[in-house]
Amino acid sequence: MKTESLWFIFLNASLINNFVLAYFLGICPFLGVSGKLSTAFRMGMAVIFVMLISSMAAYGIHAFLIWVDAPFLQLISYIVVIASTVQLVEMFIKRFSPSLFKALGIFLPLITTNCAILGLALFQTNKGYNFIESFVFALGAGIGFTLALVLMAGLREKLDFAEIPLIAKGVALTLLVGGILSLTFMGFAGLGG
Amino acid sequence: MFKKTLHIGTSPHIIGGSSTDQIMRNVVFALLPVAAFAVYTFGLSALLLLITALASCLLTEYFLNRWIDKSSPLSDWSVTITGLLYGLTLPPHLPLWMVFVGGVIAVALGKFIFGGLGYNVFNPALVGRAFIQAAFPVAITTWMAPFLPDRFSHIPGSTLTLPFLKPVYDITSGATPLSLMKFEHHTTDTYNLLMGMTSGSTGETSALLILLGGLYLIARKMMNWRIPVALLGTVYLISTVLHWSNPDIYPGGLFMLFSGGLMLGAVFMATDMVASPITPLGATVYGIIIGIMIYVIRVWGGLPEGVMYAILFGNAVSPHIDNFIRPRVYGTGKQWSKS
Amino acid sequence: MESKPKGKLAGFFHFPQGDGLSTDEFIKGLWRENPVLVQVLGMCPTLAVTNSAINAMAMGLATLFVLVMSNILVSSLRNVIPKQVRIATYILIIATFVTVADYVIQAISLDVHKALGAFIPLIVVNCIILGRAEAFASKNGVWASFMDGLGMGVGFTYALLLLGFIREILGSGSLFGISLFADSFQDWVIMILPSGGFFALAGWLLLFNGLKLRKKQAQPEQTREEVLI
Amino acid sequence: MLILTALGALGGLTVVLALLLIIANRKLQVVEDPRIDIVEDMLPHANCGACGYPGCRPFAEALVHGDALPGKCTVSSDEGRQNIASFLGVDVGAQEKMVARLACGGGINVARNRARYQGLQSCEAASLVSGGGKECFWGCLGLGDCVDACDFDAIHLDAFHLPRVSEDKCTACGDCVVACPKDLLSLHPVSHRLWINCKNLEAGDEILEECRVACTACSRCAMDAPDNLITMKENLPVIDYSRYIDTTKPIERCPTGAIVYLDPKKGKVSGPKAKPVIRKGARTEAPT
Amino acid sequence: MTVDTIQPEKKEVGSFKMFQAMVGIGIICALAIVVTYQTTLPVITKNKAEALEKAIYKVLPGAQTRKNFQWDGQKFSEADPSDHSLKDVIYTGLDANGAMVGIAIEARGQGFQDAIQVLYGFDPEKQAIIGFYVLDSRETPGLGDKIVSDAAFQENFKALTARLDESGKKLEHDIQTVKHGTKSKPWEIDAITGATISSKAVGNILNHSAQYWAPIIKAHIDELRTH
Amino acid sequence: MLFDLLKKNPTFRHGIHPPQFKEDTRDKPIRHFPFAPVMIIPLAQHIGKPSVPVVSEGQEVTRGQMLARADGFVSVPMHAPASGVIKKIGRVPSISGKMVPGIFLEPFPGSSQEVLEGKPVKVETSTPEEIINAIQNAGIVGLGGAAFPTHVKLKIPEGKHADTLIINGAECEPYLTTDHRVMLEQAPDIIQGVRYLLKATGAARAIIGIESNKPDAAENLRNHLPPDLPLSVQVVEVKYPQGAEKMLITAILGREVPSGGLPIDVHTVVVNVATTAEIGRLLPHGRGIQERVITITGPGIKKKGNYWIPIGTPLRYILEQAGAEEDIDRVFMGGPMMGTAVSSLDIPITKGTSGIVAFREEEARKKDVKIYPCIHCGACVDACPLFLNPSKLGILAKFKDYHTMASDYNLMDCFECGSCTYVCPSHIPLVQYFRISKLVLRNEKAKAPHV
Ligand SMILES: Cc1cc2nc3c(=O)[nH]c(=O)nc-3n(C[C@H](O)[C@H](O)[C@H](O)COP(=O)(O)O)c2cc1C
Ligand SMILES: Cc1cc2nc3c(=O)[nH]c(=O)nc-3n(C[C@H](O)[C@H](O)[C@H](O)COP(=O)(O)O)c2cc1C
Ligand SMILES: Cc1cc2nc3c(=O)[nH]c(=O)nc-3n(C[C@H](O)[C@H](O)[C@H](O)COP(=O)(O)O)c2cc1C
Ligand SMILES: Cc1cc2nc3c(=O)[nH]c(=O)nc-3n(C[C@H](O)[C@H](O)[C@H](O)CO)c2cc1C
Ligand code: SF4
Ligand code: SF4
Ligand code: SF4
Ligand code: SF4
Ligand code: FES
Repeated sequence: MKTESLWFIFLNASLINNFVLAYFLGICPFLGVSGKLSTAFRMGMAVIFVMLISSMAAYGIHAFLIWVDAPFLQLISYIVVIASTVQLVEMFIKRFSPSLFKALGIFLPLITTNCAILGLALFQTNKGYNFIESFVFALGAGIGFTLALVLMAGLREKLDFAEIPLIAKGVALTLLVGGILSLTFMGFAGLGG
Repeated sequence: MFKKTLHIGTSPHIIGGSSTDQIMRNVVFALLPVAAFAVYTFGLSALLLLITALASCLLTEYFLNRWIDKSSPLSDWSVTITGLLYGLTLPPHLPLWMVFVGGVIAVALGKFIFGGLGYNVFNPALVGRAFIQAAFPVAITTWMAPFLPDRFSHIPGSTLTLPFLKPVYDITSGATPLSLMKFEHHTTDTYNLLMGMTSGSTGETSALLILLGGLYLIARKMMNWRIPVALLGTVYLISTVLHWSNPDIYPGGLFMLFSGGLMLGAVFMATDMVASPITPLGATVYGIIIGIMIYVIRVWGGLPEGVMYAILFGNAVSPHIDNFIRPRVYGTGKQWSKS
Repeated sequence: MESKPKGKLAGFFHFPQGDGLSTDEFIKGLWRENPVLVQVLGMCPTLAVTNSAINAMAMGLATLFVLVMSNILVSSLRNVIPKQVRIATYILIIATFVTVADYVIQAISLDVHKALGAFIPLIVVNCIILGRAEAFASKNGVWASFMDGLGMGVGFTYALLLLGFIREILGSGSLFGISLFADSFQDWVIMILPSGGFFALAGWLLLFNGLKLRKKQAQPEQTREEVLI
Repeated sequence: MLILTALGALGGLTVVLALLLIIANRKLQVVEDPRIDIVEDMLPHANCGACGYPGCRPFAEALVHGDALPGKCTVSSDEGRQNIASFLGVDVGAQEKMVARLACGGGINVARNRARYQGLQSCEAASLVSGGGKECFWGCLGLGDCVDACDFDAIHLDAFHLPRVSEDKCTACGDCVVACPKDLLSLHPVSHRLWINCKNLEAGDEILEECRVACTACSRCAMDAPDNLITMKENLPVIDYSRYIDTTKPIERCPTGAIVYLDPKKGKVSGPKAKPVIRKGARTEAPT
Repeated sequence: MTVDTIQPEKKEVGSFKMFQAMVGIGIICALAIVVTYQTTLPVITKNKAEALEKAIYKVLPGAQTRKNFQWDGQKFSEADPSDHSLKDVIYTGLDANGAMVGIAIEARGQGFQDAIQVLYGFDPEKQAIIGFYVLDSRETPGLGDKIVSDAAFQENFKALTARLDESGKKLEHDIQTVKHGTKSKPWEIDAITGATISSKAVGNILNHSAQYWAPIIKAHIDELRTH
Repeated sequence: MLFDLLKKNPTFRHGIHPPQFKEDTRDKPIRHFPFAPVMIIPLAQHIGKPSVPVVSEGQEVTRGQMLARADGFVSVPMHAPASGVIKKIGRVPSISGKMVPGIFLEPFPGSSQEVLEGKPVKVETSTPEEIINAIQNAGIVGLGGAAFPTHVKLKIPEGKHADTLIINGAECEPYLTTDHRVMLEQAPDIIQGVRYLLKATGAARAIIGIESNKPDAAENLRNHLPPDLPLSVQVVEVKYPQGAEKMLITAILGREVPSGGLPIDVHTVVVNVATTAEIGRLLPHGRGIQERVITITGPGIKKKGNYWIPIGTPLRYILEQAGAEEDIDRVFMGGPMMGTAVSSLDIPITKGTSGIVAFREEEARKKDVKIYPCIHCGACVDACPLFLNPSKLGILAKFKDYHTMASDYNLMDCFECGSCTYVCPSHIPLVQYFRISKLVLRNEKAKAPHV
């Protein structure tokens, strides 16, 4: 009995239940890498990429674990496989695009161990998505993540040139903007339902 | 023989145009008829609500700015607009304590935190309303019927609810044209919409007066006409085309234009220049984006009305619009690339 | 250089005495380097599960457990693990303890487990834990790492509780599930919504910022009398 | 059984991944001198550019590559420089402490304004509008661009709208030197205590109308200075700091106090012949 | 520290050592997990079963025991009640005498905010829904989450008609949600004011699920009884 | 619609419409001005290298005699504005607020003040090089305000060519009527000047651009147009800054001068009418420039009008003669949009001074206006004739992000016309920000060790 169309899975992951603004996944990069638009965008792309990879990896492992009947290894295998895959990607980037590596700084290792990535793997398993659905889910989540990050970056770049009161400078301001963005995304509720 | 020490300053030594406080004052003037009609439609509760909304915004602005030693914080009139518009977007018999809370949030969170006038990235009035809508979703989606006979003699019980308590409703509630449309597939007559004979937020009921206010401001060059035109045009166009393709599902263009907060939002709130793009083309694109969002939320989304969310979303993308849509600078571009 | 790098020479079970080193490791997590309020790390669970005090508490304790255990294990194995596979092995260790915590919580109360949703497994990727393993435990002795983990964990837990308190009190009118007000209390639904999480945390940060600013203003920097030239 | 499955599964996974990582490690590793990070950590992270490099990291790179000496970083403490030097096994590159000094004594108590400037309150802006309105074209405008430029809180405007540099706090980063549109600030070793407190290139007593502490180019300081320490150039005395002698002789006969002795305790000391410096009817409000 | 002590790291760490460390730690971890799993498994299974049973008994008033049946597309077969990984499972509730009270069915669908997961009791005799329980929802507290607690809303599911038409392939009347206070037919659900959307979602979920299961159950009712 | 557009005089996009205030002086014929007791002659009245004195203190000079020679190509000589004696060579006050090298000249009272004549240069017989040399020797610089040595502009660089010469008679600045009067009274000189300029540049045609608020000037010039000269008059829309060369070229020819480029990049040379008239008047006699037409106006002046004023006349003397009110509070050299406020009345007028405007305190049109933060109203964007984004530039400047201003927002293209500041409802001193920003960047570039 199928209730969720692919289109809906996509909308849900990207807008209605945006990973960052509704599920609170990947807040650290959301706060950390959203200062500059260009970095945010590249980070977003990296996240989409990693999400797709880990979604597929997680799908495979899940099948494997079902096969060997060891569901209790789910978490540890997900994280290990995802982490190593991403570490490979990281080494790759470091080798072939030092500038990208520099821009993302300490956050590349953090993508490895980012809530959004693992959360994606766990959610898709919980929701029992098949391969295609998982793929669409990962794509939606990644795009939603990028959207949140990029919107935030635009606003923060604008706020770099604002007379922010001393008390609100820093993370507090970013959180407040995040809160308002999250309020804004509530408008998408029920879409496609 | 020349007595005075000269004053020196930088050119230009003459200035023209209107000043910021003048513009803001005129927006207040344009809003007054809308507010007056709201009081006429909903009676005492609307009056109390507008007063509370204004008071909360003005007081917050005053004290916060005093606190960080900014001088004469109210003299630019901008917060008066915020207060009025914020009040006009609320349902008429919302408990006054909620109104007050939202007003404080609007100014403190929507404006002050960003550095005050000119620096806010979201529309403060809408930040306040979005907060209230998320905090007290039931109260803010309960509507009151217009033109109740005892509206000038009786203050609804819910209006005077004590702080932190749930409102108790003692008067006829009414459904808004949009929720009638969404949940009952019943469209309201355009004439009634135009003249404000429907229930809804305090200030959204008379599309006509709002339009007149907007025309006044546009005539005085105090408002960017492109935003409302693009926004209303987009909504009208999409809804007309879709209505034509399937009238059973999709409401008609005029109904869409004149129902809900669209008019107030398009004319007075999307046009808040502080949080919208600055270039002419950017403003048009911004209007179109908001228009599309409004349509999507209204017709395909879960909520009956999406103007507020659409404008906030527009605010969030406007830095990007400004980034990407820039006029071609004189003497640049392909034909002038220096060889 | 005069001062020895801290902990470098501390032996495996060398308990430094008298210099207050380990108390300092503990204290710093509470305030000076509080993972949530100062370093702003591990935000996902912080914001996601704090819509009630009990969830905040459970999450805090689970994290505390994982943090302490992984710190201990990482620091004991720090000389065995080559640099290249550092991260991978740390994650293995952390994931193990998280799985353990996950099953233990399930065994204790399904309701709490349900409320915390996916966030128990997500402790694995809580930036704080890997961060401490990498930044502290991999360079310090077991005792110091234990204290560090404990301090950070307690700091994390009480920060979560701070958030849980206001979000639950305002958002549901209760604390630890116990109703605080009369029935007619109007809940501030926003506080249990995602945006409320952002606002609540921002609120605390603003408060602490304000306090810091005030402190600064109250006692201006004491310098030698300025020689003006 | 369960244990075997678990060991098999996880063991297998780790084996595969370990192999992958090892291969990747071989193929993809990027070598960067780790000392750069360490040295960067030892620097003050002020990114002020006093060292002549665009920021602390490039300076750290230069240090590690031996292109620079730690002493170039004037912001760091002595100990900090020493640490870096011993870490890298190089000389500190001894450098005497420098401070920024202001060559103008014309506060609003002694110097006149010819016009009142209105507009952006910055020296740079004012200097573009007919020089800023100060009667003396060389004088300090007192709007504090240098104060804003100093990241170390070392400059403050005094009651007469003249910047004062705190010898303790100044790190000789040179930001204020760049910021001043009138080029009134320059960096000098702290040990130099004789100081020409004026940049007015005009000569003669008329200029006292503009500013009571201006240098009238009377040349007395040059005559009194031992060993030709001071020479007159373009109506201003010039002290030869390359063979500096610590003496207060030259300030004794200065009629205006344009040459001063910088006493570590008392600050600027002018000679006994210098007239009292409060001009009648001096304005004390801001020179807008 | 001098120049010599810190040098760019060479690849002198043996690959074998890396290998050893990783696999070794992997094995330790696997052991730790297995031990925990085995110790906690009984308790967890018991907890889960209890929770499920509680829900089943709630939607099937009068039921005392239950049986699990798996639908493989052709027929029902009884399934192991402790196995939670199976799909397309429904539960029959039996009273003290072993007679079937009704069938509990899980269903899910999109609500206002996120998917809503419900369990409802279906009485094949009366061809009606006789109980309703929300297993999981993320609806807005205070609004949408009234579908869990609102007494008047629960009242809808005491006897909500889900009768098949003559063909036996689909419901005679779709289950429908109507605006609060306008319920007039037995197959209508009276919505909650202020949460019309969530209420409609519940109606949709039930309708969808009943449309699917009711014909199957009708055709295979014997398989469910005989076991 | 389209018809309307076609009918309108050509112009450029954006720009502003400040009030004109030209009524007071536009009908006042140009009159001569007495010599001041002391003339102050800065050696750098032009853009480029200051000239080098060739006279000594105490020397007697004749009117029109060269006082200082040009120092290189981008420089012009200085001529004596009056017969008299050199009092001193030293530092003189200047409009920039600096003391600059200059000459004090004391005119002989009661001298006949005959002007020294030099070697005449005939259009017909001279080569372009000779004309360009003659223009340099005459000390002519742009009288439109920029004071850029005209001969440099006329020397077409290798590989470029000019097809059109535009004579700038737009005079878009409020208050000023100098060029207006010159066009009314000196048409023959202008025509003569055009002949020289056409020859010097090799351009095929010349067009005089005049704003439509000076119909009499256009009429007068049309009447004087000789049949043999490819010269025409083009009336353009009244709009500020129509007189800026880029805007005038766009209005008349529809060409856009490339960013960072010069008019010659679109085969055009622009010269001001007064400059043209001066060339036409001086060259046939081989004279040097010693006086220029200046509008003296503003609410603080009693005897408003247009005057021939000897270069070097101190401002104080001019104001006294023109009957300025005693309590004047602001004095500008140039018009109110682009002109410079002077801090001292002891500075002299120079070749670049086109007008003197004086205000009393109560009439100042920009008193202590309250500055608000930018409200993104877009008025400045709609005003900027170069399609820049002054709002963003202003915000960046406020936060001192000069590099972004230049790299992303074309700061260096801004020609400081002030349109943005004029319309800004928040009264943000945008142009002032831009001037500082440009200065800082230029200084930085100058100081940068390489590139
Ligand atoms: C913050 C917020 C949360 C909401 N949550 C729900 C919800 O969970 N379920 C729901 O049905 N409607 C929800 N709504 C939608 C409105 O309450 C909607 O107007 C209502 O469902 C319409 O029902 P009515 O016609 O009975 O008023 C929410 C609205 C807001 C603003
Ligand atoms: C450094 C410099 C070099 C210039 N070189 C030339 C040139 O080679 N040819 C030319 O026609 N104009 C030249 N100009 C003059 C400009 O085109 C322009 O006339 C002058 O800057 C005044 O501009 P404005 O009249 O728009 O204020 C130069 C200007 C400057 C500042
Ligand atoms: C904003 C602006 C306005 C100008 N307005 C005039 C003007 O009204 N009349 C004029 O002759 N030159 C004006 N100029 C100067 C011209 O751009 C150009 O420099 C001049 O016409 C060249 O002639 P000249 O070198 O002979 O002065 C203006 C320049 C700028 C930047
Ligand atoms: C045309 C126009 C529309 C405005 N709309 C709003 C509005 O929707 N909400 C608001 O808070 N302020 C509005 N303002 C006022 C002002 O711009 C606002 O307070 C600023 O956002 C505060 O920085 C408006 C002003 C103008 C001129
Ligand atoms: S800015 Fe000037 S005063 Fe401040 S530290 Fe640098 S050199 Fe010293
Ligand atoms: S020293 Fe220079 S920068 Fe400092 S206040 Fe004086 S003029 Fe301004
Ligand atoms: S001053 Fe510069 S930015 Fe402003 S309108 Fe003129 S050209 Fe544009
Ligand atoms: S005109 Fe002034 S207020 Fe308006 S956008 Fe431009 S700078 Fe901002
Ligand atoms: S806790 Fe850091 S990304 Fe989620």
